[in-house]
Formats: sequence, structure tokens, C-alpha cells
Amino acid sequence: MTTPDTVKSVHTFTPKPYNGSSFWKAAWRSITRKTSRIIGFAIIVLFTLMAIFGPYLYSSHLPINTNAIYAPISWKYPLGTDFEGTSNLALIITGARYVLLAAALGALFTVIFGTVLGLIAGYFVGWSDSIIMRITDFFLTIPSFPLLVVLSTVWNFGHPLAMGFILGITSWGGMARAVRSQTLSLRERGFVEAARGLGLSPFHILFREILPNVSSYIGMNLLTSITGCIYAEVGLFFLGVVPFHVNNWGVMLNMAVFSAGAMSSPEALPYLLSPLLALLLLTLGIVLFLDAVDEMFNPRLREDV
Amino acid sequence: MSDTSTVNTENTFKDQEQKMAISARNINVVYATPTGDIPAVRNVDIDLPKGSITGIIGESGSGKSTLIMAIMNAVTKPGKITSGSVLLNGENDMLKLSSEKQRKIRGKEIGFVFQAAQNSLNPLRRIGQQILDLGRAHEVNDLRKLINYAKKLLIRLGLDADRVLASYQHELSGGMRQRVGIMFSLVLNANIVFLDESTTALDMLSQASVLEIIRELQREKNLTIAFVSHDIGVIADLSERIEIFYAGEIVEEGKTSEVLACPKHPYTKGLIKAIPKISGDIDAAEPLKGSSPDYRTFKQKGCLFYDRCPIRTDSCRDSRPELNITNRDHKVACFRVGANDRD
Amino acid sequence: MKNFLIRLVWRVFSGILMVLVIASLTFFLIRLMPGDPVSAQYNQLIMQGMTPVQAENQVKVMYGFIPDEPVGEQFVNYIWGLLHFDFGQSISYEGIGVSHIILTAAPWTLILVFTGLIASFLVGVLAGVISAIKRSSPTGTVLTVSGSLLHGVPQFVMGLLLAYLFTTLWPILPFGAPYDSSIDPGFNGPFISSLISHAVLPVVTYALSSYGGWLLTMKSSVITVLGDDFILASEIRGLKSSTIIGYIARNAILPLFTLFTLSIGFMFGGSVFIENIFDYPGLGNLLLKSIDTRDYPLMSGAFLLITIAVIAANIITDFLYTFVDPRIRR
Amino acid sequence: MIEIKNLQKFFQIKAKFSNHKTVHAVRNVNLTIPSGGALCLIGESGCGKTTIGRMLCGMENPSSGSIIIDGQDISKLKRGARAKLLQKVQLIHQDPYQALNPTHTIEQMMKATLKKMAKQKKKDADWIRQRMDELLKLVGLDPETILFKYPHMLSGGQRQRVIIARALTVEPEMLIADEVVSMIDVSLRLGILKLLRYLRERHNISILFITHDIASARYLGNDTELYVVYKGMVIERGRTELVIRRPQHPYTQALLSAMPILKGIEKPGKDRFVITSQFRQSEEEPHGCLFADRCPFKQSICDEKRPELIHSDDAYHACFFPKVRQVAAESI
Repeated sequence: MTTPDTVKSVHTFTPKPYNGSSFWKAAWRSITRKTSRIIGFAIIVLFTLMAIFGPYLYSSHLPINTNAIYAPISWKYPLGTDFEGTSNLALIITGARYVLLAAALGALFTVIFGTVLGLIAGYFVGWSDSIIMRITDFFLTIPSFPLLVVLSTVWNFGHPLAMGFILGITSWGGMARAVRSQTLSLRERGFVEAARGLGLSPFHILFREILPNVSSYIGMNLLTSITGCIYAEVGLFFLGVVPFHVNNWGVMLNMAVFSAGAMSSPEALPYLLSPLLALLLLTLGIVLFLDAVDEMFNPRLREDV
Repeated sequence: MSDTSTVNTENTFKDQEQKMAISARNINVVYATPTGDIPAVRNVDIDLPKGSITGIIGESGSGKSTLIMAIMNAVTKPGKITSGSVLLNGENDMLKLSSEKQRKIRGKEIGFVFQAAQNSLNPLRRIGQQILDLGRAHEVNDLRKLINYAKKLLIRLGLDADRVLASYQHELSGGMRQRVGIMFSLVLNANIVFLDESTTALDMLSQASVLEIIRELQREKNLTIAFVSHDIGVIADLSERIEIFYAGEIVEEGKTSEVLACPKHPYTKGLIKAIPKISGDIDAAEPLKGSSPDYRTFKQKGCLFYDRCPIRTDSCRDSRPELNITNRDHKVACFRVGANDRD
Repeated sequence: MKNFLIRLVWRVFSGILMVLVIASLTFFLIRLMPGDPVSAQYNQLIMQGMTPVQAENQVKVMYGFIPDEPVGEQFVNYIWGLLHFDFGQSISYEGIGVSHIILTAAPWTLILVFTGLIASFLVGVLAGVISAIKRSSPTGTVLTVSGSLLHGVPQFVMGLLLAYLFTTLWPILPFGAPYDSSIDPGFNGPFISSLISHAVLPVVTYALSSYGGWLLTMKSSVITVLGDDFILASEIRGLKSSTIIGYIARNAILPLFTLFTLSIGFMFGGSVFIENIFDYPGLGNLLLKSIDTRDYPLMSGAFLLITIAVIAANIITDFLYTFVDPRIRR
Repeated sequence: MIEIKNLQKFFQIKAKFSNHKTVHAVRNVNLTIPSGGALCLIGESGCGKTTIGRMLCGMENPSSGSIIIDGQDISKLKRGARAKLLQKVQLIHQDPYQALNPTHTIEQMMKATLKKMAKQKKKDADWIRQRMDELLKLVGLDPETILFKYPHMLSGGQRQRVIIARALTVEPEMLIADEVVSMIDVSLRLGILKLLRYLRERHNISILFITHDIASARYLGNDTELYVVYKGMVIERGRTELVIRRPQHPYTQALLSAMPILKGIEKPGKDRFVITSQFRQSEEEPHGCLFADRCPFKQSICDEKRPELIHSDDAYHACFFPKVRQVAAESI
């Protein structure tokens, strides 16, 4: 089969490297293609930095200033102060860690449970599929937010990990079902069958052949799950069913509405609006960035036109 | 089409117009893409003589379906008709009529049969209901008569008419749907019928029987048929006249038997050679070089077939040949007609 | 038809089974709780000066079981009660049956969410159709953006913003409570108008936060149908545009039908925030109050009703769909 | 050499709350493909020809009968050994648009299996690169321009070539080509057929060609054996040219009649006929000949007894009233 000709060309042939770095390059190109995506990305980076470094910027007990209770917006207090005269900005920044970490963990759990179970159920049809789907249906049927509320009576949500874990447990069902149905349809696609015929291992087929094809779906879901988790956890704190020993935007909302009466007393308004603003800004960032995710994972869209 | 050739044929047009069911001139369609407009159909003149079957051959993406959509003035976005005229029975210009008049011509005077793989029927309505919708849209007074006629046609097509009328689309097999599609195109007594890849997804025997039915009905009702396909075999079997379409232009046209027996354009020649035949020396079959036309082909300056042509010269790269008459109504668009191919 | 009945019976049966499983889970959840609320209550009653027998009876009335009873027996009693629609007795509302409390709260939620759901569905679907058909024009873009933004805002943020806007900044609507307490409840004009004006904000909050979802789903559904071959075919057959729009509408709304009936099921659990913010005496608020007061029988009762609604809606959706979509009919 | 003996396949069509239906998809099929040989299965869609191919490469398990590859019955082998043996049979799919993973470059696809082969053969990365280059050239592709492309950047013909190259990485003895050209542009089809023929002639790879188009079967070589399959049963077999010129079974004749006539080049055979009745998967298993309900030449016995495949005139047919009819088109 080998002719001298082909051998020669092998030596002159220097392939372009294909490795991880080209994915990040392509991803960066997708992000920078539109201004809206850059803005979204910037907002997400800002909040991430807040979550990582925020708590180090302030002492563990935020300063109280009894002379500046519900202080208006000023240079010293860019977002005003709370009922103890603590800077709202400081509360937002230090609160970001719990909010984002719990949400990120929750989304991660959701995506991991959902993807792995969905892949397995969809690829190894049969009894494993039946069992997994029964469980999934069960979880999908229980309304997840009321369940969270009920669970708050027995579960200690003090640590972001505990919060994230429960958020993940209550919300993986939809993801598992969607990944399963995509896997089922991919399974019928010729390339999966061809891989089996070529003797490639089930592990290779699941994670190298099928997974990349659902990756854009997973990526999008990771982001939407993050927003979902943020709402759920901030909501739990807002409702006041979770102990208040951590600093959290939801606690601020709860205190503002139910203790400070921000609805009727205008001076407490910044205390109410600052966490709302933070939530809205973060949501906006994620919605704007979402647009880039599909393109990042899909070679067909990634291609430069 | 250049001015000179129009002038040359001007006189004959006057006579022919009466005999032409469809007479399309200078049709141009472009597709808007982010990288600019792509001419999907360029300067196409096409005549469908009354009571004849014309076959239009082209590979996927050659613009052949766009052409017939343009004739019906039903090009969908991002496509756009930029120029042309389509005379129906020598009078109404389809491209200039009011949209209400166009609507009444579509379906009533021109029937259309879709690809077998496409679902041309509303999945949520029974076939019978859809016939009634069609009748109402075209102001048929006696709907009962319409249903009876539909039944008659369905029986003709070898179907259980009552069952089909009471069925939903998903309850019919591919072959049955295709027959139902033919019924829809004829139920309002259209004289002109377009078939777009209408037998492509069917089985051999199904295809043969559908073709047979089309042929019978055509003879009986003196229909004018344009059959679009990539399958040269089907077209060669069915049509009297043939149009070879390549990258948005007609490169050769004429009587089917003549074009197949002595093709002039290198693409036609190559295509005929490249299909495995059931008769003759199979080893004489030879693949056509290169790849099918893509968006780059549509944009090139010279002859569209330049990349794949075995008898090209440098001048072929720079200017595009016009469709010229070689022998009676056998036309070909090639500078090198008659040159020996060295392949 | 016979198959249909067998399927119906099977689905209802498995639905009931599922309710029982969830009931058992909540039952054992209470037992898992830190400090075992039942024993705690029992001990407290003793400390209040009750004799063990009195305390036992009291606890039995409240929880439906006695702490010293073996768990198995307690469980059987609990489930047996459930099968008779007996959810036990509330702790915070002393001496009142849980089912009674739940049934008084449920209509409030029902009216609130149902009105909001219908309003958002109608407006959202209509806006979705328009934004799909005019998707390349400014109208379409504005509608789509409005949908995505509203879809992105969480319900409690929406509620707080609306409450602030219309009760504080521009006080045209009342805040909190389901009706003005100074008016005597009854079938009279002032009461009804008070009822309506108090319901406006909660309903609008619900409607606005679900409007975006309907709009986006309907838009993508219409775009999918517009791309279907049969729409082009209908145009080429010269059907009237009114007929074609009818074709599009019916085909596009079909997938939303399921979502709509399922949302009816999620109704009871879907307004926790709204009821909390606007102090509306519905099921969501009941659930929160029961947690505040650690009224476990009430909590599990409310949660069970929320879940039963979802399961029932699932089953009903499944069967209604077979009537709406001929492709599923057998 | 690959042999199939008395191969049968039943499919259960599951219905949740009603009786299961059984479809007899493959009926007692026997065939032998010598190494470097070619065999063609002809029939309409749903006739079971694809199922035979899928059983042969292990994608489907036979209900009964045996598949023998190089003298080893695959059903008697252990899982690992079986998988290894089955690699000698590679399936080329009908749809080149689905058979390549859209998220991988051609290089990634080729490497996935070549790495495994290199491990088995204890070769290094250079070997992989060299082999990749060699195989792509063999199928008529330019490695330098194609390796970094994703499938959506390729035409149908190029994709099918990539698929063949990828199948060759595991060094198969046989390719199963299931309607490989039906989704490719007409002008490019012959190129793929030519490649298969080349692989057969030069590299001794045997071909099982599954198609509905008798004409393309001719192109594979004149020693190709043609098997006509109807409702899972072989109803006629013989050398391609012989079956085309002297078909004995009415179904084969119907198929040949259904081939379009190229006006100006060909004339229809003098006995050509067209069957207008529809193919139906009958609810109940007929006692008689499977083709009886559509056969224009049937007689009463055809409904009562089923003819078996018998030898006559260098060919085999399963018909009580075989008669040679000139139905295939002829050159002018």
C-alpha cells in the first residue's frame, strides 16, 4: 500500500497542532464577536472576582456605624447603609461568595447528575434506563421549590456546599431527561454505531463521541441552572425559612422588606434595591453571555464565515 | 440571455407563445447570505410547451427547485427574484399579478407535487378536510362534487379512497402520500403540473408505478408537466424534452432522446457516462471529476463547469458561454462544442 | 378503547402509589428531624402539667400517632388516615383539622394563579405569534427582548419591584392582605372591589413573570411550524392566508398545550413568593407559616396537596393530549 | 471467507397494552463470500437486506442460524474474541451525513482507532501519522487539506470516502456497503463505486453490496453474485449479468422492469411490465409464495404452498412457474 511517494509526503507534512488551546481561542473569538457578549462576560467576571476576593476586602465583621443608619447614597456609602449603618456595597460584595459559590455548586451538581444519568440511561437502554427514568420522573413530579422549603426544616443550609448539594439534588431531573433523549437520538446516528463497529470502548463512545455533541446543551444548561440556583437560594433566604447566620443577598431582601419596611419607608429603599440590582445585573450578564455558549461548543457555528 | 439571441428568436416566440403553457424569460434569483448575494438562478429562459413533459435535471444545490419556485413566484427567503417574466398561456405574467390573482392561479391552474420525503399535508387535519379547504380557497361551489372527483382520482391512483379521505397524513405510507400529493395537484383540474423530486424517496416498484400513473394522466388530460429531479434515469424515462441545469444556469436543452444520444455539453456527457447502466458495457462508465457545485461555483466569472471540464481552454475561465442552438431546438452553452474530449 | 381504559387505570394507580411514596417520605422526614418534634411536643405537654395519658391523647390528636407507638404502627395509622383524606390535626391552629385549613387556603391560591396563568398564556401566546411572524421587524425584536427580560427576572424580584412601584412610589394599589379588613366580607360591592384591587398586584406579578416563558416558547414553536413543508405546500396550493394562519396556529400551539396543563398542576406550589410578599392567605403562605411554627402535620398536608396537584395534572395532560393530537391516537 | 448459514431474524414489535407482533425479517438465508469476492443483495426497503448486513457485522443478533468468519462461528465465541473477529467486517452506512461525528475533525476520527491499532501492534506515533496519510490517499483524499476539517465542511462524496478510510484503519477483510451511494450526488456516485471496486481488486477486500439499484451492482465486477431478497427471503440468485439478462422470478423481473429507460440510449425489454399494487407488510404470515399477492403471473398453487430456492440454469430461483422474460433495458 505504501509507495515511496506517500512516505516522502509524511516527512514534509507538519500538522497543525490540535489541542485544548484552540478551543479556548475559538471560545474567545465567539465571545468577542458581539458587544453584548463582551458585556455579559465582563459582568460575570466582575461577580466572580467579587465572590473570590470580596470577603478579603473587609474584616469578617463588617463595621457598624450607628450614626449612619439608612444613610443615603454617598461617596462613603455608594449604595447606602442598612439598619445598623453597615455599607450595603460591602454587604453585597461579601455576600457574593455564598450566593455564587452555592449557585455554581448547585449548577455543577445538576449538570453532573443530569448528564451522567442521562447518558447512561440513553445509551444503555434496558433495565438501567427504566430504573433511572422512574427515579427521574419521581423527582420531576415533586415541585422543587416547595420541596426546598420543606427540606429547610431538616437540612442546615449554612454552608454553600450544603446548599449547592440540595439545589443539585432537586433540579437534576429535567437535565437527565433532556440528555437522555438527546443520547437516544444520537445513539441512532450512524457515527455511534460506526464507533461500536470499529471496536471502540463504551467509555470512548459515551464521553468522546456522544458527550461533545451534547456539550453545547450542557453549557447552556450550566448557565441557566446557575441563574435558577441563585433565584432559589436567594429566595429561600428571602422567605426567611433558612437561618440567617450567613451574609446573603436574600437576607438583605428579607430584612429590608419584613423588618425595615422598605416598602413604606423610603430611607430604607437603598437597602432593598441594592440586592435587587445585584441580582438583575448578574442575570443580565448571564443572559447576554448565554448567546455565545452555543457557538463555543458547536464547530459548525464556530467556523469563521 | 443576450440581445442578439433574443432578436434571433423573436419571431418564432410570437407563434410559440400560443402553444406555450409557461414561457419564462430572463429569470434571476439571488440568495442573500452574510457574505453577499449568491445568484442561484441566472438568466434562465424556459418554455413548457402545452401537453408536454419537460424534465429538469440538476444536482443538489444546483438551483433547479428554486427555478420552479420562481416560476410560481413562490421563492422563500432568503431568496429573491430580481428580474424576469413568466407568461402563463401566453398572457398573465405570474411575477406581476396581484398576490390574490397569483394565489388563485396556484393550485387551480398550476398543480405542484412535492418531494416524497416532504410532508405536504397538515398533520392535524384529515385528508378530506384539507380537500375541502382547498376547494373553499378556490371558490368551488359544489364541494360534494369535488370530494367525489377526489375519490375518483384516488381510486385511479390505486388507493382505497374512502379510507384515505378519512386518514391523517401520518396514517399513510410514503408511496400513498405521494399519490395523495398527485391527487391534490389535479383535483382542481390544473393543466400544468410541477413535480419536484416527486419520486426520489420511493421504492423502485413504487416509483415505477407512480411514473406510469403520471404518464397515463398526462396523456389523458393533455397535461403540461415539468419534472425536476437529480435522477437522470427517471427524467430520461418520463420526459420528452430535457433541461440540464448546472449551478443556476441551463447548460443544455433539447429533445430527451437527442440530448441523451448525442450530448454536446461536457457536463451532460460526463453525467451520462457516470451513471451505471443496466445495458451496454458497464466498464465504460467513468466517474465525473471534481465536486458538485457549491456557493463558490455560483460566483465564478467564466464557465461554471470550468473546474470539472475535461476540454476547457483558458478563455473558458474568463467568459461565460451563452445557450446557443446547435441543431434545431437542441441548445448548448459551451465554447468547445465539437471539441474532442481528451479524457 | 379498551387499551385506553387499561392505560387510564394503570396511570391513576401508579399516581396514587406515587402520592403514597411521597407521603411516606414526609412521614419519615418528620421522624428524622433534629430533636424529634413529636417527642418534644409530648415532653412539653407533660411539662405544662398534663398527665402522660392526657399528653398522649393530645399528641395523638395532633399528629395522628403517639410517640411511644412502634413506628410501623404509626405509619400504618398515618397512611390509613390519608386514604380517608384525614391529614391529622394542626398544631398552630389548635384543634382544627389540617384538611379544613388547607381547603380554606387553596381557593385563594387557585384564583390568584389561575387568573395570572390564563392572562399570561393568552397574552404570551399572542405576542409569541407576532414576534415570530414579524421577527425581522422592530416590533418582533421589541417583543422578544421584553420576553427574555421578563423571563429572566425572578418572581420575588418582580413582586418586590411592582409592590414598590405601585404601592409606595405611585400608590394607586393597596399592599398586603387579601382585602381591606375594615369592610365586612360578603357578597357586596365594596368587598368585591376591595378583593379585586388587592388581587391586582399578585396576579400581575404572576402573569408578568410567566409571560416571557410563554412568549419565547410560542415564538420558537411558530418558527418551527413556519419552516414545515406543509405550510409552503399550502401556499403553493393557493390556500387563503386566513386558512394558513389557522394551520400554523393549531400546529404551533399543540406543544404548548402540554405545558399549559402541566402549569395548572404546578399552580399550588408556584406562588409561594407572591403570597409571601403580598401577604395572601393561600397555600404557599400556609406552607411557610407551618414551617415558622413548626406545625408539621400542616406542613406535610400542604406539601402533599401541592404534589397531588402535580401528579393529577400529569395524568390529565397525558390523556387530554391523546385527544388533541391525532398522531397519538390509537 | 465469510459464510452465513440458515440465518433467521424475527423482530418483536412491542405494543404496551396489546399483543406483540412478530415480523419475520430474515428467512433462512445462506450465503458465502470468498475473500476478495463480492456479493450483492438487491431488494426494496424493508425487505430485510439491511438486517442481514447488520447481523453480519454484529450490530444485530440473529434469531437463529450461524455466521462464520474465517471458519469461526461468532455465536460460539466469547465476548472479547467475538468483538475482535467482527472488526474484520466493517459496515459503511447509507447516510454519510450521520456517520461522522460532527464535533470531531477527520484527524481525531482517524486517530481514535489508529491509536488502538498502534497499541496492538506496538507501533509509535509516526506509524499512526503515516498510516493515516496512506489510507486517506488510498481513498482519494488529500490528507493535508482534509485532516483538520470538520465533517460539515465536506461534500457527501468526500464524507463517504472518509468513512471508508476510517473503516480501513482496523484492517477489515470485508466491507458491507449499505446503499452507500444513495445519498450522494449523481455525478459523484460512480467515484465511490470505483473505489470499492479498486479495494476489492487491489487490496483483496471482499464487498457485501446492499442496494436497490441493480445497475450499480454490475459495476462491482462480473463475478459478483446477485441475491434478490423479498420479505426476508432470497427468491433468486445468480451471477449479476445472468440475472439481469435471464431473470426467472417475477419479482426480479418487476424490479428490472422498474428501472427507468434512458431514452435515446436504451430501449425497453420486450416483456417489460409494471406492477401498480402497493407493498404491504401482511398482518398474517401467508402460507404460499410471499410474492403471490402482487404477482401478475400467479396461479392457485402459489397461495397454498411456498416455493423453495432451487437450482436451475446456473442460477437459483424460488418460483413454481419460472419463465425467463426479457424485461431489462437494452442498448440501442
